[in-house]
Amino acid sequence: MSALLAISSAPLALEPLVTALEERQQARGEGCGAICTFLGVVRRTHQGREVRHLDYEAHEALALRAFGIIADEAADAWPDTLLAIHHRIGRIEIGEASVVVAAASAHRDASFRACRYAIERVKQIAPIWKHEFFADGAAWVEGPVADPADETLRREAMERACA
Amino acid sequence: MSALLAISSAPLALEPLVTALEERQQARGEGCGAICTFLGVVRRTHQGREVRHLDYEAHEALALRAFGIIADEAADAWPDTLLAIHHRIGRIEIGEASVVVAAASAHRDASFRACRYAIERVKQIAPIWKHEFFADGAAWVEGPVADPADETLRREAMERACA
Amino acid sequence: MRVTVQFFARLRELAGCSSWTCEIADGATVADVWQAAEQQFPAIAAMAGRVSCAVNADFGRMNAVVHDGDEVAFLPPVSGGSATERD
Amino acid sequence: MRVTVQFFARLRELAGCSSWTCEIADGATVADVWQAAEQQFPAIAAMAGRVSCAVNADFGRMNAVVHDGDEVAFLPPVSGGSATERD
Repeated sequence: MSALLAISSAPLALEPLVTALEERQQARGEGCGAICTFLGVVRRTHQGREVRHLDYEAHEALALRAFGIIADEAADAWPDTLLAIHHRIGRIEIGEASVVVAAASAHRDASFRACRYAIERVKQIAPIWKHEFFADGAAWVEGPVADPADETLRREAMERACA
Repeated sequence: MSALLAISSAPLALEPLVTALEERQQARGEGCGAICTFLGVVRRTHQGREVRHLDYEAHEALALRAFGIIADEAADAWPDTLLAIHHRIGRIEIGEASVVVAAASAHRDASFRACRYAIERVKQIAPIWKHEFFADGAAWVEGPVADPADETLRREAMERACA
Repeated sequence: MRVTVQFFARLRELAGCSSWTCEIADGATVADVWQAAEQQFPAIAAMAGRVSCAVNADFGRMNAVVHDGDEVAFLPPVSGGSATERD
Repeated sequence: MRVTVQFFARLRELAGCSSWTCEIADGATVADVWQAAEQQFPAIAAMAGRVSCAVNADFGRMNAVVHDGDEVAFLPPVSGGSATERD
């Protein structure tokens, strides 16, 4: 059975993740009625520049720790909901997925909210870095300073998930 | 390439749907950066009663028409977003998917909103009926009276997608 | 004129019939077809007022005029979508 | 005492080094380790104040005291998640 939380240099697949989630969720409480997933896919252009490919780097052990924190936060907010997060690292081509998040729940509202919350939190606190390669150079993309204890960031993620 | 809108008695698969959406979306505007999907899965229990299996019936031609209306509504609200909706009919066992919705967009906010909007609208206006079979009988489930022109229903779906 | 009437789901069970050919006067509306259907299959009256309709596989309104050869479908309240009902 | 310092992404490029063994006084904090790293790799000063840290593969704070054998990682602002940045 697939791990629910993973960092991998292999291409990401949606179906095994959903199956793993379903199997685990079927055994719990009301069972699995709703699964919401999110796939981040590498786009051709970024701010008008043509992207050749991306390269993701991670602090792997810490990234798995971050995913665990996110899964715990989601379980607190939506007790009947189970999360899976797979992030790919290394070189990723246009059209390939860099991240897959899935949330399984008895009810659809929780599945949508937990999935949205998780992807927001991944972007905020997972120690993963995106290196964009253009025709004429490369650039590291920099978002927030990763800090799981930053309550402002966390509230922002919850607001995007719930409002 | 899979049809984006379909009614089928075959088991639903998520991956081909996502692939079909990606291929079409890559060619448009900013390309495909975000795909949100929703799977409805048959649960073991409903209001405390143990479900044996479900049977879905549809007015197939009209259901495809309804999916087309929903896709048009979503394209109006989120112009860079493409929808796919597959609904299964016939007998469906516990743990199997009855519906898959997927929304591909350049940006993740639109993909989440369009996906949520679509599943709400499917439940409101698609001429599809669920027959639940229990150990001790069967019952038709009845939700809203299907009317695509009902603006109250439509507003409700938009509110759930956006707020 | 003749219109084909289709019943779905619980309506089909109440009518005991999925498709019925209805003879009706020129100028009749979908509502008139429903009245005729109630005459023929009294059990469907239990769902009166909670039914919507389609004409020739497009959504219709009860006051729409029907034409010879039209296919009129009566639709009970729907329940497609996710498999969990009250979510 | 000795701590192992890890640099990631742009910090790694600025330092020109992914892992460095730092000799530092007992009682030193993560912030002290950063200062020592800046001495050794001046280019990383460009990211001072926009860095977070991990100690032994768990999130840490700059004022935490480090111990002999600890692994201290400095993390530039992150950009994982979806492939579209401003979405």
